[in-house]
Amino acid sequence: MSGQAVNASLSRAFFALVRRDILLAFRRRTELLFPVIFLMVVVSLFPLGIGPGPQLLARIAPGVIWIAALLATVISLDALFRSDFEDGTLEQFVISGHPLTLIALAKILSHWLVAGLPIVLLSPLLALWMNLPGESLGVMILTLAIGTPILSLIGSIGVGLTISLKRGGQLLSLLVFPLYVPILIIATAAVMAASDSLPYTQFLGLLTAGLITSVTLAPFAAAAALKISLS
Amino acid sequence: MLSASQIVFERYFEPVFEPVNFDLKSGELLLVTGANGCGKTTLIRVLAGILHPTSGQLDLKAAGMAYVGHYLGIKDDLSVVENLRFMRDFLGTSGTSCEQLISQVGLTRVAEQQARTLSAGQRKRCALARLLVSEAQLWLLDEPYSNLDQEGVELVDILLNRHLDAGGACVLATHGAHRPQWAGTTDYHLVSGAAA
Amino acid sequence: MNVETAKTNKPRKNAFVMFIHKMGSPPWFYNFTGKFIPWFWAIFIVLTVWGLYLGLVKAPADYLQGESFRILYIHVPAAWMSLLIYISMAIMAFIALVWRIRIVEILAMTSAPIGAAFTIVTLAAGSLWGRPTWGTYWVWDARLTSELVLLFIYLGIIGLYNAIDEPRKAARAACLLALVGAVNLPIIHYSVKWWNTLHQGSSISLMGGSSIDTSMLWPLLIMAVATKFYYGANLLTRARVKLLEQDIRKAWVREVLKEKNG
Amino acid sequence: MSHTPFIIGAYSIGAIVLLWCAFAPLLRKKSITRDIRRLVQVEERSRDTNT
Repeated sequence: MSGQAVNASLSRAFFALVRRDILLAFRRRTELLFPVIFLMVVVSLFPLGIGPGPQLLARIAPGVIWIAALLATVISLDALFRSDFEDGTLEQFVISGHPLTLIALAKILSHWLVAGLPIVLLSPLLALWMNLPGESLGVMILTLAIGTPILSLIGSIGVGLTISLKRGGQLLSLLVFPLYVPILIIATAAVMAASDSLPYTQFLGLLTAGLITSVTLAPFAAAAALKISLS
Repeated sequence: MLSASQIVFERYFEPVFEPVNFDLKSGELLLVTGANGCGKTTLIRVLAGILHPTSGQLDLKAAGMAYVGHYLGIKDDLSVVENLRFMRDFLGTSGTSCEQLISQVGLTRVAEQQARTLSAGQRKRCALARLLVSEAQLWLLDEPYSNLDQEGVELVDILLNRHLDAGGACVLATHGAHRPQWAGTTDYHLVSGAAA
Repeated sequence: MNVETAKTNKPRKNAFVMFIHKMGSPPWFYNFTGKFIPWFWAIFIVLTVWGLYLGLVKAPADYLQGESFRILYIHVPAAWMSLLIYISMAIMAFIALVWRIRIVEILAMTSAPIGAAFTIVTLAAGSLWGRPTWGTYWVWDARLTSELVLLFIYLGIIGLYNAIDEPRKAARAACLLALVGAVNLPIIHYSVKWWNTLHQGSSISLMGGSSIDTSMLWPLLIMAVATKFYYGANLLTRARVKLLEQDIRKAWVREVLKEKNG
Repeated sequence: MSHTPFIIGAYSIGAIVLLWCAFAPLLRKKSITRDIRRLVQVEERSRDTNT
């Protein structure tokens, strides 16, 4: 096969996989809603626990929404490879001869589309609840739009490593939360800077750099992790 | 097509089976037999490239590999046709139509049903159809006869004979209740590593 | 087609592979390292006694921090070790993943608990230093926060290693995690540092005044060398025990224990 | 405020953690040795009954 033909067949495989995963997700529509509902419940707990003072809520809004997004992502992560691992589909992928890295990337992309994107879309409502100042709402959405794919990418490594364990969920959170620290810091700093009317573009730049780095590195690590978990 | 020399795989620091050597050529069938727990499944998974052998050389010169194992790799939430269509798109093969393959394995009646509604035997047939979708030269079959009725067992043999006739090759692991009839069959009796 | 009965002939290997094989052979490693361990412990003890004598008795009190600066003789070497062990673990993890050498896998994995121990010491000593200096046991300053995240990563590696049953698979998974952590640690470190300045965290520098008296520096260096010998001795001890544990059914383990019992 | 308790505290925590870290593998080794001895005994007994 010529190089071009190989590329064509790889991109066909990539999109076939993304399409299948989204189709599968929509076959289980209710499960699709769980992370979103979880996110709303977690955020709504903060005013209840801290008190409804609008100023205090506005101050902690970026942190609260982002931490809730981290938690929602982590609980949805297990679904990233679980069913393909358990029913033997992953073995079929390995044997197909397509690079596992590409397969991991396709699965991460579809995971973000069904679990990350809803978080981004829901964030205006959460910002409203948390009394986040209007001018920083746009930045909040932007940080989530750039940041949640990073969460899926880094998380995929953790899932790949824990997928062969029966109850890998708790271990998974121990593995990935420390790796999420820089994203949390930079993203919330951007939103806080925007609320204080300070420049924030440099933070978005850092986040984007993080996204580019993790897109190039994380799928390789996730593929290696899956290979280990299959053995 | 596939040759193995001194393949060893260790688990918990013990070799699973005695070192494996063979040289499989086009049109040949390697029939791996042995008692339960002698490592047939492990060997097939090593040959498939899912497991990395602890030592030894594997030499693969086949246009594509296909594998049917204990876990069939069929998505419960997709119908039989959808399962096969996905695999066809994913592998980039486009020879025969999926409907035709489904009728070959006798699943036409349930083609549009979700795979979760199928019986174990029907699922196995679905996996066999995927084997055909892959258009692979080398088949790795781990207990292909299990869960199948008499008709299903014959189906496996028919498909296998056709595949080998067309220049394919196959490694088939079975615990030996039924054996396929093919002139170019070699028996490989796998010995558990613990026996040594 | 020919199927050989493969019972006897061992795979042939060239000289280099044979050498690597010998280095990685468990009985050889077990006996070879056994000779070093007592020496490492001896050097560690001598250096520690000397360093602590200089640090706790001889060195004068710091004019800024008073007596509490003496905590630094354990805090700073432990902090250095927590990072150094991570680096050494990550390098060994890389080697283990690429070349699948069992002994290196074991060394990488037995490094993790030692690194975690030093991280705990760093955190405890740091917060006990913080009480007289900052007036509180815990301050989210950059160094302590980074160490805390480092501890979580160590715990994740140990947890993953112990959660997977098959030892080789567990080691490979945890080695991969160690490498992922190694890529992330500098990013975590700098982001935490920067986060700290952003939120105007405490800015008292660890080393007190700008210039350090040599009488204060010597014990620090001696302790830093001593902890390296501790790491070496502890690592080899743990690796040997791990080998015994994994090869419990192998003949060489019996030989070794029989020899020891006379 | 006297700093001495904090210094003593820091060094004793350090000593406890590092000592435990050093002795844990030795305890492990002791239990492994016991396991091996038991294993050898079981094997010898089964060999005796076989012959």
